[in-house]
Order: sequence, then C-alpha cells, then structure tokens
Amino acid sequence: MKPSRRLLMLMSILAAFTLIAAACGNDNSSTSSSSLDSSLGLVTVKSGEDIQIRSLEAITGDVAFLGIPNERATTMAIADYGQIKGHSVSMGTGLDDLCSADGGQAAAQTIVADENVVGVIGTSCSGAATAAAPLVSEAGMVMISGSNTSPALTSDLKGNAGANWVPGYYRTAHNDLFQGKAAATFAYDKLGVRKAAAIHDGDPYTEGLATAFKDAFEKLGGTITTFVAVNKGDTDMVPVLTEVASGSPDLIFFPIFEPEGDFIVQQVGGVAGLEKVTLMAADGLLNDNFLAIPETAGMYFSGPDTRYGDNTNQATGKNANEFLVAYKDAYGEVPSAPFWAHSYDATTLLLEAIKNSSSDDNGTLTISRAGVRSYLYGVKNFSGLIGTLSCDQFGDCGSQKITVIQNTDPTDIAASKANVVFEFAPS
Amino acid sequence: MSDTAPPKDLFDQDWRRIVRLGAITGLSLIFVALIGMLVQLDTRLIIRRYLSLGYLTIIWIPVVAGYLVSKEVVLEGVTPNRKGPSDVLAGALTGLVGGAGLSLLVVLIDNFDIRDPLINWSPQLLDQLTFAKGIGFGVVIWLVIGAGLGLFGSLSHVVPPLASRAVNTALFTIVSVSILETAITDLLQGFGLSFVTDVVYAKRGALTLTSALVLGAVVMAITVAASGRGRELRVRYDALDAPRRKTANLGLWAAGVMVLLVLPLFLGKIMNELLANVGLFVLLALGLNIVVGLAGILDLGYVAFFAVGGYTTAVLTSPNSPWISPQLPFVVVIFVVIIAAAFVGLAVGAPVIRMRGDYLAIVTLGFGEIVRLLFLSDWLSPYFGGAQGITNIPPVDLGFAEVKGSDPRSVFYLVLFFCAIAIYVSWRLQSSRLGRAWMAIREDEKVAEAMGINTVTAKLAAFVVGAILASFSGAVFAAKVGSIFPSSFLILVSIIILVVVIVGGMGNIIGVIVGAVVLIGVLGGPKQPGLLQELGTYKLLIYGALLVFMMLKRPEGLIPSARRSHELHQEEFLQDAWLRGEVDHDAEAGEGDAAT
Amino acid sequence: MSPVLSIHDLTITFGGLDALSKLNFHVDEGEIVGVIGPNGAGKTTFFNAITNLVPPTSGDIRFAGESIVGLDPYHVTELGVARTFQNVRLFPNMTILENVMVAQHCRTHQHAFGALLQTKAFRREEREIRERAIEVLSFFGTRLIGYRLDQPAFVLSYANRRRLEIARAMATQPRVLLLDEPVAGMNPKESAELTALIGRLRSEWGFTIVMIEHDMGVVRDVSDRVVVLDHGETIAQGSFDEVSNDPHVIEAYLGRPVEGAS
Amino acid sequence: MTAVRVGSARRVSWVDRFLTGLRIVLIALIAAGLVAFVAQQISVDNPFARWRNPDATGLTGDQLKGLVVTGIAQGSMYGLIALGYSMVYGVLGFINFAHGEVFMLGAMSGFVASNKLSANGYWESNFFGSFVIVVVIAILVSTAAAVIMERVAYRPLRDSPRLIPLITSIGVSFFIQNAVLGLLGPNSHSYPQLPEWLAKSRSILTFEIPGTKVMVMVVAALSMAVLWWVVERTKTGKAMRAVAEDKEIAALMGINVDRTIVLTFAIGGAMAGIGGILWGLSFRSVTHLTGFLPGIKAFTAAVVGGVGNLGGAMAGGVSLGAAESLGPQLILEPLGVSGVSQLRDAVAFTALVVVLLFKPSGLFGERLSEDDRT
Repeated sequence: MKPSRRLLMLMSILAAFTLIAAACGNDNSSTSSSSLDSSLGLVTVKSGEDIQIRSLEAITGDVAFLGIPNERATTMAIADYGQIKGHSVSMGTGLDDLCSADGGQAAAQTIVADENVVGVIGTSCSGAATAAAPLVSEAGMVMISGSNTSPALTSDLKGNAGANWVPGYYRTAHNDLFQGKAAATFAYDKLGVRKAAAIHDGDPYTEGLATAFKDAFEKLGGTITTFVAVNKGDTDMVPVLTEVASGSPDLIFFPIFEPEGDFIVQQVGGVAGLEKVTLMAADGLLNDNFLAIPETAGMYFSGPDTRYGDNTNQATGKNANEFLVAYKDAYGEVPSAPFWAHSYDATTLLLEAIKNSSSDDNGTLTISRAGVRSYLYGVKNFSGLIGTLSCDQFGDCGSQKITVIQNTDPTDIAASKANVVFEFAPS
Repeated sequence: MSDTAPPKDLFDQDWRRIVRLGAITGLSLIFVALIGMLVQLDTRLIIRRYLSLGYLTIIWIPVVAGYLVSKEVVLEGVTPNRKGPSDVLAGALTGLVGGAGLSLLVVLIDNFDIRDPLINWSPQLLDQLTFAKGIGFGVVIWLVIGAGLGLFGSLSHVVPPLASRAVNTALFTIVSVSILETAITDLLQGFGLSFVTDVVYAKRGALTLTSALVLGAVVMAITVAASGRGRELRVRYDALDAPRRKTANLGLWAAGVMVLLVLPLFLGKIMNELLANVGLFVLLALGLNIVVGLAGILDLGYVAFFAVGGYTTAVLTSPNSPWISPQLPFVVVIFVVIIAAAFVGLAVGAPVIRMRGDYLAIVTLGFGEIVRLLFLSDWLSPYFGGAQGITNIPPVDLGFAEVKGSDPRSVFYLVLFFCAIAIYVSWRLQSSRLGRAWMAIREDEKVAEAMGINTVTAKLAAFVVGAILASFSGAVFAAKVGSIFPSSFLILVSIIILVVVIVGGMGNIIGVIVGAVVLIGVLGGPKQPGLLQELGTYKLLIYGALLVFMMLKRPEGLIPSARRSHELHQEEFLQDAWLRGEVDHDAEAGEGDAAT
Repeated sequence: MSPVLSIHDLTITFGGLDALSKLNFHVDEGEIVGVIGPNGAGKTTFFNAITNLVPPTSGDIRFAGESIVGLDPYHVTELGVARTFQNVRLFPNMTILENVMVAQHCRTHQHAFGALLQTKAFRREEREIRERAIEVLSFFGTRLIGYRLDQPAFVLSYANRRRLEIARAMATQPRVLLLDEPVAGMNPKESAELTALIGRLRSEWGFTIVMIEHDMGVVRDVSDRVVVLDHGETIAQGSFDEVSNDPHVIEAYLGRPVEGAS
Repeated sequence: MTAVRVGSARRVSWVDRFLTGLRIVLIALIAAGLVAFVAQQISVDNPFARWRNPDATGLTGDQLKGLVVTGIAQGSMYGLIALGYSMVYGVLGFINFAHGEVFMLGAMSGFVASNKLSANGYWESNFFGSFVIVVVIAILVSTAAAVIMERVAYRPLRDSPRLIPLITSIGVSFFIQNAVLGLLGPNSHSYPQLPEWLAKSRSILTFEIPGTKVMVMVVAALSMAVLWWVVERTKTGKAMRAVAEDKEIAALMGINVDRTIVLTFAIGGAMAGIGGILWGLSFRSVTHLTGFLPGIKAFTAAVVGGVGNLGGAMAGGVSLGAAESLGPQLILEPLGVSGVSQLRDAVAFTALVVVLLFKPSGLFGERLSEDDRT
C-alpha cells in the first residue's frame, strides 16, 4: 500500500512547524498543574503522546458538500497551528454525523468513549448537534461548530437559553436569528418590500431560517403572505409557486438548496402573478453552480460575510487567501461551502483554549476541562478568518456579520460574489 | 460420489464459458473501481501495509469467477468429470480475462479524461491501480493478479475438500477479525486483555501481516482438527429424544441470555451504542417478520409505526412538546404507545387489507410517506414540531435505574427487554391458532378462507401486532436520541428492515435476529454507523445487491430454519427407508405427476 | 326430510358466458351425490359458488334452509360446508399436523392473549386441536401419521396430498363435504382404497358428501345419486344406472372426447 | 375474483363499516373543499369561502390554467413511465419497482450525451440533430437496462410467488440508484439550455403554455399512439396480449414467450427513456434520485388507471398529475390547511387510496390474465 501523499504533505508541514516552534523556543507554560481547575476533570497527555481532538461533520450523503470542507479546514488548522507545548495535536479519523440526530449521537458516543479527547469540532448539522452536544457536554468536553445555526442550540439573542443549549457547546457560525433579521431588514428597509413570501424545504436549517425571516419581517411591520414548504425531490414547482402567487408578494425568500432552488428560479417566470417578483435566497444556494444559472441574474443572496480576504487568524497567522491556495493545492478544488472559515477559526479557538488552560510538567501536559470551557466563554475580540470573534455566555462566538449580495452577472461569478449590497452586523 | 468420469484434457475447455465469465468478471472489476470503492475504502486497512478494504472489494471477484467457471451444473444421467488441471487452467484463464478488464481501465484512464461524467475517473484511481509504478506495470500486474486469483479460486475443486475448507475458514476469519477490530478491542479491554489487541492489531490499526498469518495458521489447524465434529454434534443433537432436545434447547437459550446480560458490562460505550442500535433494528425486524414472514403481507410503510411510537413518546414526555406536554413517565407512556400504534395499525390496515399483495405493498408505502409528511408538515407543526422536531425528550426513569442516551448500556438493556417481549410474542403466536392462520394465509389466502379462516381479521391482527412491536422500537429510539426529527423516518428504513428480514429468513425468529445483528452491526442502519462505517455511501448499494442476491440464490435466508434442516434429515430417512422397501410406494406416485 | 343443501336457479356469468345457468340441485342429509360431466361443464364453478369463492349472478343457495349467498367463504365453512380442490391446494410450507390443525380455526376460539399468557383454556384447546387433528389423520391409516406429522406438506407424495386435503376438510367439522376429484392422479389400488374410505366418511363420521369425479368406477361404487352437468345445466340425475343409460348423457360425453383424470 | 361480492345476506363486519365511513368522510372532505374553492372563486368574502380559511384569496384564472397545464405535463411523464409498469404487470403480474430507475438512467444518459454535445457546440448549432442523438442514446440505454434487468433478476424468478420478484425489484432499484451515485456523484447534473424558440411560452386556447410543456405533451401523445398501434395492430402486440392472457397456452400456440417478455421490457424501457429525456429537458436537473419518487408515482398512476390497460396508464398518469397539482390548492387550501404544497405527495397517495376504495380495479379497469385476478 502506498503511503498517502496527503498525509506525507501534512507530516512535512507539521515537521516544519515543529522546527519553527523549536527555533523560537518560547516556552510560555506559566500555569502549574496544581492551579488548574479540576472540577470537570483533567486530561493528561504524556510525553510523546498527542493531544486528542475530533472532527464530527456530515461527510457522506446530501450534505457532504458542507461537511467535507469543514473537516478539511479543521485538518489544515491543526497543521497550521503546530504543536502545543511540545505535543502534536491529533484529530484521528474524521467522524460522520450523517446530518441526523441518531447519527450524531452514535458518533458522539465514539468520541466520549475516549477519555483523552478534549474537544470536538462539529457538527455540520444542527439536528446532529442536538443529540451529540449533551453527550459531549456531560463528558466534560467541549464542542465548537463551524456551521450550526439553529437558535435552539444557543440562545434567542435576548438572554434566554435555547431549548437545546448545553454548557460546553460553542459555535463560530452565526445564529439564524441574525441572518433572518438581516434578510428581513434588507427586504423591508433597502428594497422597500412590504409583502413577502418564504419557502423552505422541510430541512430544520431552512425551516429555521425561513421562520426567523418571517418573524423579523413581521416585526418590522411587513406581511408574510405565504409561508410554505417544498419537498426534497420535488421538481415541478408551479403548484407551490401558484400558492405563493395567490398572496401576490413582492419578494420570495427561499433559503433552500440545490436542485430544488434551481427549479424555483427556472419556473417562477411562468407563473401568473410572479412575473415581477424579487427573488432572494441564502447561503445554501450561494455556490458557483447556482449563480451560473441565467435566471438568477438580479437575485439577492443573504449569507455570512464571505469577504474573508485579508482577515488573518491571530493564532496561526494565516489569512483566508493563503488558506484557499493551500486548500486548492491539497484537494484540487475550491471549498464547496463557505463555512470552512468558521471551522478553521473554531479549531484554532479550541487549540488556543487548550494551550491556555494546560500546564506542562516535564513533558507531561495536563489540560483542565473546566479551564478550556472558561477560556472559551471568555473569548473577546479574537481575530479570525471570518472577522472578530467574541463568545457570549451561550456559546455564540461568531462574528455574526451578515451580508447580502446581488448576482449581477451569471457569467462572472466572482464579481457577483463581491457585489455586496447590504451589510448587517449586530449592534 | 465415486462415479465420476476421468478428468478432462488440459485444453479441452469450454472457451465460451471462460470468455463469458471472464468478461463479466472484468466488467464487475471495472464497475467496482469506477464507483470509487477502490480509492475511498483504501483508508480502511485489513492487513496493515498489505491489504486495504478497497483492494479487498476487488480481489474477491476473480476468485469467485475462478471457482464458478469449473463448477458444472449437475445434470442427471451425465457423469461429471473429475476435477483436474484443466479446471485450474480454466480458473486462471477466467481470472486473466477478468484482470484484463482492469488493465484496459488503466490504459483508458491514462489516455482519456472523462472525469466529467465519471467522478472517479481520477489520477488517484490510476495511482492505485498501477501501485504508483507506471502504466506498463499496472497493465501487466492486473493480468498476473487476475490469473493468480482465478487459479486460486479454481483450486478448491482440486485440493481435498478439507484443505479448501480450512483455507476458506482461515481467510474468512482473518477478514472478520479485522472488520471486527473495534468490537474485539473493546471486548478484550473490558476483560483487561488490552495487551492481546495491542499485539494483534498493533495498537489499533488493522492486523499486521504476522498476526494475520498466525491467525490464519491457527484457524486452519483448528478447522482440520475439528473436522467432522460439527456434524457429529448435529447428529447427536438430532438423535436426542424430544424431552432431552427440549432440555438442550433450553440450555442453549439460557446460555445465550446469560451472555447477552453479562456481555454489555464488559463493553465500552462504542460497542454498547452499536448493540443498542442493533437491538432497535432487531425489534423492528421481529415486528416486520410477523407481518411479512408469518402472514405474508408485504408492508413497505412499516416505518410509519416506528414513527408513531417515537412521536407519541416525544409528545407525552418532552417538556418541549409544542402541543400538549403532560411529561408522563415512560412506563405510562408505553401503554399509550401501544394503543396509538394499534389504532394507527387498524386505520392503515383496514383500507388495504383486502387488496392484492402487491397493491397493498405500494399503498402501504404511500401510507408510510403520508405519515412522515404529516409529521414534517407546517400544517401539523403546532402539534409535532414540523421540521424542527421535538427535542429534550427526557431519559427513561425506571425507578431503580435511568435509561438515557449518554449511557448506551442502559439503553441496550431496555432494548433487550423489549426484544425479549418481541421474541416471546413471535414464538408463542407462531404456534397458536392465530399463528397457524397467518401461515395459512401466507401460503394460500383463498384456501385459507375456504378453510374457515376470517382472513381480514387475521391479517389485521398481524398488522397490529407488527405495529405495536415497531412502536416499542420507536419509543426507545425517542428516549435514546433525546430528540426526534421526521428525517429519521424515510422509506429507506422500511426497505432496510425488509432486507434484514429477507436476509435472515422470513418467518424465522433466530434468522431475523442474526440478520439484524450482522447487517446492522457491520454495515449499519440508515442513519446508524456500523463497524464498517467507512462504507458510508456504498451501504445502500450493498443492501440492494444483497437483496437481489438473496432472492435469486437463497430465498429461504441465511440461516435455514430448524424445521427445514430437520425436514432434510427426515427426507434422508425417507429415502433410506424407501430403499430398504419399508415405506409405501407414495414416492412413485408423486414422481409421475405433472400437475403438482 | 328437507335437503341440507339446496340450490335454486343458480346462474353464474363470466364475461358474457354462462358458466352455470339456472341450475337446481339438492342434497339430503347423509346422502352421497356424485357430480359428473365433461370438462368445462361447470362442475368446479358449482363448488366455488357453494363455498362462495365465486359470487352467483342470480339464484339462491340454501344451507339447512338458510340462504348463504353473499356470505364470506370462511362463514360458509363455519356453517358446515367444507371442500377439497381439484388441483390440490395444501399449505405446502406448514407441517402435516399444522395443515389439519389450522382447519379447526372456525371451531375454536382462543385469541392472541390466551397464547401469550398461556392460559389453561388455551393449553386445553391446543391439546384438543392436536388430538382431533391426529384423530382425523389416523383415519387414513398409517399414511399421514407418525414421523410425518412434523414434515412440511410439500414432501408428501401426490396421493398423500389428496388424503391430507380430505383430512383438512374433515377437520373443519362440516355437515357437507365437497370433494373435487378425490382420486385424480391415484393408481387403481389407491383409488379403490379411497373409495372405501369415502363410504366410511358417511358411515363413521356422518358427513353428507357431494363429489365431483371423473372415475366412473368410483362414482358407481359410492354414489346414492348421480347428477350430470353439461354447459352449466343439469341434464340428468338419478341412480348411476339410470344416468349412465340416459341418451342426453351419452351424447354429452360422446360429443367430445372424454378425458380421464387431469 | 377479489372484487365484487353481491351481498344481500352478507354479514357486515366492522371493517366494512369503517370503510364505508371512510368513503363518506373522504367524499365529504373533497366536496367541502371544492365547494369552498368555488365559493372563493366567486367572491372571497362569501361565508363559504371564509368558512375554514379566513385568509382565503382564491386563484386568478391564469394561475388556475397554469396549474392545469403543469399537472397535465407532469402527468404525461408519469404516464410514459406508467406504461412500462403496466405492460410488465399485465404480462408477468408483478410490480417492477426498479422501472423508475430505468427512467432515471434514460434521463442521466440524456444528460451525459447532451452535455458532451453542448461542449462541442453541436447542441447550439444543430439542436434538432442533437435532440435526435440524445433521444436515441437515452432510449438505447434504458432499453438495455430494462432488458438486462429482466434477464439477470427476473427471469429466474418467473414462476415464484408474486411477492418474490417484487422484493427483488426493490433490491435492483436500490442497486441501480446507488451505482449511479457512485459513478456520477451526488451532485445534480444540469442539461444544457434549450433554444429560445422551443422554450418560450405559447398561447394555445388562451392557455399560456411553456414550450417545454408543449413538447412533453406532444411527445407523450405521439409515443402513446405508436405504442397503441404496436400492441393492438402488429403481430408482436398480439403475441404480447396472448402471453399476458396465458403464458402456457401462448407457448403452445408457437409464441416465443421469453422473447415476448423481453420485448415487453424493452418497449417499457424505451418509453421510460423517452420520459427521462422529457423530464431532463423540462426540469434540466437530474440526480441519482430522480427516478425514485416519479417511479412510485407512476406505478400509482398505473393502478389508478387500471393495471394492464395502456390507455388507463396514460389516463391514470394525467389524472394523478392533475390531482397532485390541483388537489392541494382546490381542496386542502380552502379547508384551511396551511402550507398545502408540502402535502402534495400525500395528496397523490391519498388519491390512490380513494380510487382503490371506490374502484378496486382502477378507473378504467384492469386487464389481467386469469390467474393474476385471483
């Protein structure tokens, strides 16, 4: 069996960083093990052993387009970060959350069975986190997701914990409520729309976002004429669009995925009463394949601010452009979803937390689980690829910056993606 | 056995057969390579540095082809040739033709780029096919490997049966031990024997060549030493008189139950989680076995009852339930679940029960989808939470213990309890008035009705019993996961349970249990990882292929039911008796009859 | 004495063709009636109509004075009419014993709960079902008894399948037994044996028997009365000798080639 | 023989009562929904319109027409697939569950072919020529798939109980679906754009119909006509009908039963291939899952129309398409159900149950051989 080239490359990167770290020779182990908070237990990493963290993403099935870049970003962040106090960090084999509660639980079980694991990066899907986070939390570990957005996992942004909030759960992705509010504000204030319709596809993510949009839009004073769902696998969208048309809205917000999104834009023009309607989608459709469809010209897309550009992650010193080059080199393609940056930042946050809540005793590293948590809850103004991260008491750490872009030209996708027409950041 | 013709001449070959089988082999190899198994499963090692699961998925094909090519259809009146070198040559040639398929693929990938539709037409595949040693090497090596594997496959005709059995058992054991790495490590760790696994698996990372060889040698030795013992045991078992056999059976059962009760204590979380998931599917499969296996009703919407059990539990126990939230204890809820499942079973069953079997299949499939869509719909989301499901389902408080998802061992015991109920129910009903009525309906519905059976009520009863067992599984599932979403109840679940029942053997309780343990345990459920979680997307492909294979080759299932093996034994007896002229001459009358 | 089974003006139409037209028929308690007729005369349809596997287009069927038209087949059996099938239809994957046990379904009452709780009543009834099944099987001598009880029905020889089918019908405890070509496919020795058994079915078990048969020897030996069907109509009836000399009957049989057992 | 029982003296069991009740409830619901819908159309303010759904808005005439057109177009494609189901069911008496995958293979091979043509610019420069090539390729692939399927999976099972081949076909379906997933990947694949002259909407009888849908309906009608001619007027067709009626007697009559059955599969496959192309051209995106739901719907359509009955299959397809596109808006919405489009599949399956409750042999009656009816 030939050794995987990928692994070889990573190993050499790792080795390079080890050398650099050794050359710098900057030992900052100021804490001693006796001063660590052991209330949730301690993890001991003996000399020569690796610090264990795990990745739990949807790497097979419909949502693999989201999970695979997340997992790869975690791998790359670990390599970029280098050693922690003389110990390498190991991610093990990437685990699969199957984008479902049952899959998330089974995988979480594998993680918590290993008492050396400090934290988990993931999950991809909020539904998986609902079942996985309690197990991880109970085991004293932490879980940081780069792409969960459900408000139930953190808070309603008004200081009330979500139904599924557990301590030890964090995320760098935005909270749906922000995106819903951003999209609604844009539609109401910028476009002057007063009547809108929302379409979701029965996925917890799209349903949650559509609901957030609906609530925010109605709060602003607008009317939601129709709130409706398509089914995954539907192709003929005329009936659902007719249902939407019967309320004669000025804008349709459909934060769904491909291929159902394709069918909607292609068929909307043929439905009586929707000839002039404004279309708006969210990050689920913000990909090159969809943007290239001619009918998407003029459409709006809300999503996380993906102008990562020169944003530099303070822990690794890498910026997003460098990351993308390295990604392309390693995997031969560009990431298929934008949450890689969130996962990268999530990983560096975890590694920083480990570094800052551990003590080194002659090569044996002791990590305080409680320390990792309190470090993460205390993160303020951490500079990451996605912008500035600060964690609140419910684990929302994202930059929460939402932008709306307009697709001006389906033949020039890069220009469209840069065409930001609205920015929304929480006050 | 003794009357065979002398072996064929070396070059007296059935060339058409060789080319045909070789071509099929080659196409299968290309297919496996192009669906990406070779590349994607390369990370899962079987023998470290020497064999990965990826390569394993292709090398077995020429072996089987080599075996098949000289396996003749036994025709009456034609004396088969003794096997000899010509058969080995046929095997090698078939393998060669098959291997040529991969050689061709190497050349094609090197010269054409059709990665556009075929996503696995990639440099990695080429690398892997040529072992990164250049195109020429790749072309030649597959001819050699193909011929070698084909030859190996055909050898089993020539070498003594015991040797061939020993080798096969050894290979099977090596692969199984490697696949079961997680399970075995976990188990041995529980017994404090981690050092054994450290040696065998070289600290978790597949068997080493040494350990594989040692294991193979040991297994071969055991096979040879124990040759004939199994049959002897079987014969001794069959020779027992009824009460003694009953005692023996009871002993076996008791031992099995003891193992199941004690084993989880020594297992870690991962294995207990796996066992709990397997248990949920055993429960579902036992329920479907009553409907499909006993009563012969093909219900493709079986998942609906699983969903009903889950949602009833969720609504009645979760504080987050959007509609009513009485937060009843599980012990009370389970009775409501029974009533709800029975009610839904009747409501779904009544309209379909008089339909033809295949119409019933498609209509129940429709019902399964309707149930899922209703739970998912925005219309009923004020009651069932729609896409957001129902979360925060509390653990099961049994008074003396708490069953919760983070403690899979407790879940396993709860599942075991329900499985025991399901087994008891299946077993008792099978040999009751109702069970006999079900079997009669399965065999011939019209005649069953003419023999005084009210088929409508009997079939409804099967529907309801199956529904209740499925709803138990749903209830435990809800409590285990702690949240419930409509996406857990796709048609796929019904189909996978059906595969489990078919592979295990319809109407055969033990078979169904074994089927569930093997399939769900190794391949995994629709959303549950099995021991081979690397299979990921290929899981369903394998389920589909397995279903077709079983239907074509072994419709009675993996484990022949006790009755069948018993009956074979009796047939032998009949034959012998007939030869000795002790039995009447019915057999003759039967043979001449075409109308049967 | 009023007939136990009587049929008035029974007509059955399949896609415009009359399988039975205005058929009248009756059987008295304790009688053995042979029904004969050329192939396609409607004999099996006639049985199917009585057991309600095929709905009559018009006419009436009365069992013990009450109309049974439109009842479900199982209900007809419950009232006391049992049958065998021309092309033996056993439950092949059930054991011989089970085949006979299952036929007592409508005479027994225990439900699922009895089986689950293993109540006394359940166990008693199971025992009775079993004993009765063995009793019925013993009627055929040693052929269906002993080690064979636990064998699946499909291993049986053809003759034994016929016997088992009769045993199964007997187990429903009928008043009227409808036998559809009971000796078809048997050799002369076997059919002679079975003919004797049919006589005993009446004398020992008290069944009234209606029998479709092609084997004239058997018909002659056991029938009190013979009914001849052709084109769905009764063309003659009476004692075997009367009927066999009836010109209509001779015409019906000679008009087309007479076929033996299927 | 399952169907009718004249029941003067028949005991009415609780199951019968339940079914009668169910029939009444279903009819009442459908009637109530329709009445409320008509009331909405007359005026949204009248009490019937507001009865269950106070936010009722009604539909404009154009919207209603749009629903009818899309329903019929969708239904024509169901019909094309249903023909294959219906023919196989008529001849062999089992549901070839994998027929939907044959359809998907047609759509998928059409995608590959059209994309290659488009990459060479031939699609744009000579649309008609490309179209013919694509159709031929799709028909070849799906016909071959159907024939191989018959040979490998179904022929050995011809004499087994009818549920056995049905279960096998479920396995075949999963196998093909996931094989395509492995070969071509999980992403949705897009057909190239249709030329403007074909895609643009046309006004026919005041109906504004998109060009693709005109094409779908025309091609479906043509295929249906050709098929009808083949089955009713040619020797092959006669052989097929004879085999459907009774295999043994057909064989005695000198008909090659095996060949006729293969031919049945081939014709069904060809129809599915045409359906696949139409699907691909009108919706433009195909995935490995494209065949699954349409396949099930098409079988539903075949049952609704009456299995074994070719006209019935087409009519069943169109009725089912119309039911699922109109049903939610015309019946559920006026009854105050929210988010009705999500329940479209539920409506389709309910339609099947309703039809079977009232006419167990489908709207236009089954044509099955004697032993299939029992």
